[in-house]
Amino acid sequence: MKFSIAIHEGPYTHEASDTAYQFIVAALEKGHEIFRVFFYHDGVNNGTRLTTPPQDDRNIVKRWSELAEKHSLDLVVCVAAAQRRGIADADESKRNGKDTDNIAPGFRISGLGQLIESCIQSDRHLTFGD
Amino acid sequence: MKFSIAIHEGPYTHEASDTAYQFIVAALEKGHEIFRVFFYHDGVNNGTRLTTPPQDDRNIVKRWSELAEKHSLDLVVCVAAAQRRGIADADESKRNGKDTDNIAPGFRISGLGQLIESCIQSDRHLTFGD
Amino acid sequence: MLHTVNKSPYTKNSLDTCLRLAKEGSAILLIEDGVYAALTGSEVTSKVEAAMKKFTFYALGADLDARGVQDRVIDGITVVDYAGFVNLATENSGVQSWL
Amino acid sequence: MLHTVNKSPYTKNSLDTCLRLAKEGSAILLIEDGVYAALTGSEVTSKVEAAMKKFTFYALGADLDARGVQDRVIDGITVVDYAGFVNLATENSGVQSWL
Amino acid sequence: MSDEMTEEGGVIKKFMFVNRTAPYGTVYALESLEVVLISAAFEQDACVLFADDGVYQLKKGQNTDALGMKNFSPTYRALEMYDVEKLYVDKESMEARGLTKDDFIVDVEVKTSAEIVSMMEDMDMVLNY
Amino acid sequence: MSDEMTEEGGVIKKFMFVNRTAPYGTVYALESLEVVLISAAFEQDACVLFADDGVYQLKKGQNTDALGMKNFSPTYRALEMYDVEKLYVDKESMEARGLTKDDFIVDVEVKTSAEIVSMMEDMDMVLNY
Repeated sequence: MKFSIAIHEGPYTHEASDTAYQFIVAALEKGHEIFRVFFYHDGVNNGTRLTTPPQDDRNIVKRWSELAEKHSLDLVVCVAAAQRRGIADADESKRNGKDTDNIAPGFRISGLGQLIESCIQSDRHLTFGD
Repeated sequence: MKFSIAIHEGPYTHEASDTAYQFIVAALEKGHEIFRVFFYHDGVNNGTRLTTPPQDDRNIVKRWSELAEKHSLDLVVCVAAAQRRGIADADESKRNGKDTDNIAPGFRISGLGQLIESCIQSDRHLTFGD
Repeated sequence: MLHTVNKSPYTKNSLDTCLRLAKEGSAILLIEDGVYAALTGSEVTSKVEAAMKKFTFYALGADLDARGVQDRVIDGITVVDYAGFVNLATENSGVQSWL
Repeated sequence: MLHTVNKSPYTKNSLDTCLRLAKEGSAILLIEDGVYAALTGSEVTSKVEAAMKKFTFYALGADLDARGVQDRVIDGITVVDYAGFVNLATENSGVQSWL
Repeated sequence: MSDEMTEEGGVIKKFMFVNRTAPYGTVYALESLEVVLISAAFEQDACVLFADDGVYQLKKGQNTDALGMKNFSPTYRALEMYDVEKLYVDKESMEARGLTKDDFIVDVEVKTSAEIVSMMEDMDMVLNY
Repeated sequence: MSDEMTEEGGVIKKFMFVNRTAPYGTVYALESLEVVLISAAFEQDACVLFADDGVYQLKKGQNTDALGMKNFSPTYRALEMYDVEKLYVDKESMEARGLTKDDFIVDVEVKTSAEIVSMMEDMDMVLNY
């Protein structure tokens, strides 16, 4: 079965990103497909490579990057939400006149249409948020 | 009177940062002193220079930077909370092996002790959060 | 002590806990989504009116205006601006922010 | 349809709205802070027990364990792991996430 | 699911956007509206349910000048132009807050709990804000 | 305020940390604990009030293995070593959740609403999490 996932909250602050991660790992293990993970609202903050969590805690961003690499997951950060919150890739950074970017490996920035398309293409959509 | 302010939520997502800003502007107009503004939890996300909000909306980060410049405000981003969420200055970036930083002008990163000191040195402490 | 409440009384329990743990005679300032507690004709109106016998209520004007409810504030609740918020914070002995 | 609830029943109104707007016979999965609704001996136990006549309740084991409450789950609420969550999502016709 | 097709042969699904948060206190109301507008561009069969504090999103007379935020409530009026015409308000939430249909900035259909229960069950995708 | 002095002549204020959120669902409980620990280093007169879902922070038997998060509840036991000995639990919140003193990982004082009202009024600084 094809799943579409939306994550609305940032790393560490809310459990949303953790639950979504565990759900996705379990779904992949069962042979399901994750069509797309769409990061919206503060969820876009999962996509920064500048986090340095405590050594004895999970590394949420790195975990996403590694899962994306391993399973060719499509991790999409909403561009409008990212602009409000300061998540940028090289293109966004240039377009908005910034001197640097902060996107983490495995994430890409795109429009809200990707969320709707994800829902259209998938059998189930789940929202993890606050 | 001396005020200590804590902000617990990031820009745009919650009104906390807006209310704190308006409160501080009003307090300064009345001749009060803002001893320190301490950004904790997701509040650290107010301190990124990478936001590009919509043209027809307020620019929360820029507003803080300008207010800090004008009134020599001490805007402190909690280092532990910032590490979890990916806010870094040049020193933090170097220390944590990152290739860039994202802190906005007028903000500095420091420890939680700055919050306690701010409470000790001030007549009133207010928390703006979720 | 000044107590601020920034949550809708319909969504979260912050106002209830504030009303239970604030000292009689305290000032309570409703801000952000908390201003929805200040309105007439709703399910929580009677609770707030009862609490007005024990506390002095204020509501932040900018938040009432933004939400389009400035014309239905309960009689006896004082609408203040941000300068009024600052005054309440200085006039009271401390501030407790119920989140 | 599968309904998930991730908020504590003491803090937010999400469970109440879910119980009101979910169709009889639906599955309700309590996750994150929502698992506190699954416990015996509390103020909300009777409400959940009453709702169990109308809905089938599940609770996420990892969240119960983390909170140290795995030993007081109401009889008749099924504890599932993340794989069980996935199964519930596939077996039901859709998922409604009450936040 | 008996999906219909768009003119270009794409799938049309039934979307329900469930809005349960008040405006301005958090950004969810505004960012939900942005999703709803985008869904229209995909020619989907979309409806919006305003429940709990979400009913406040539609309150007439919003004025954000003193707050310094953008007043986005006029955009709800624009939804019709984008063919998002099914706006539902949860009767119980509306009445608990002392509101009536006349308080809203747009024309809505007020629905009972029972009506919402069966509508929601009929959806392909429910998105929550 | 009648502030006392530390040995180095610094001011000692009465701090109350009010913890009202459940652990793990959000980070506030963990990050509040970090503040409480720091306050001890400043030799302040600190107490912690656990109310509403905050009482769950102290629940015995937390096991986060399946969740993949760090179990920080043992740290509450360390508070005593840092001279943070005044841990108060709101009786009404505890009872509403079907909890008793025996459910907690540390020794706490259970306080009635009336007791909390007067304690809180006596504080110099109240910090909320």
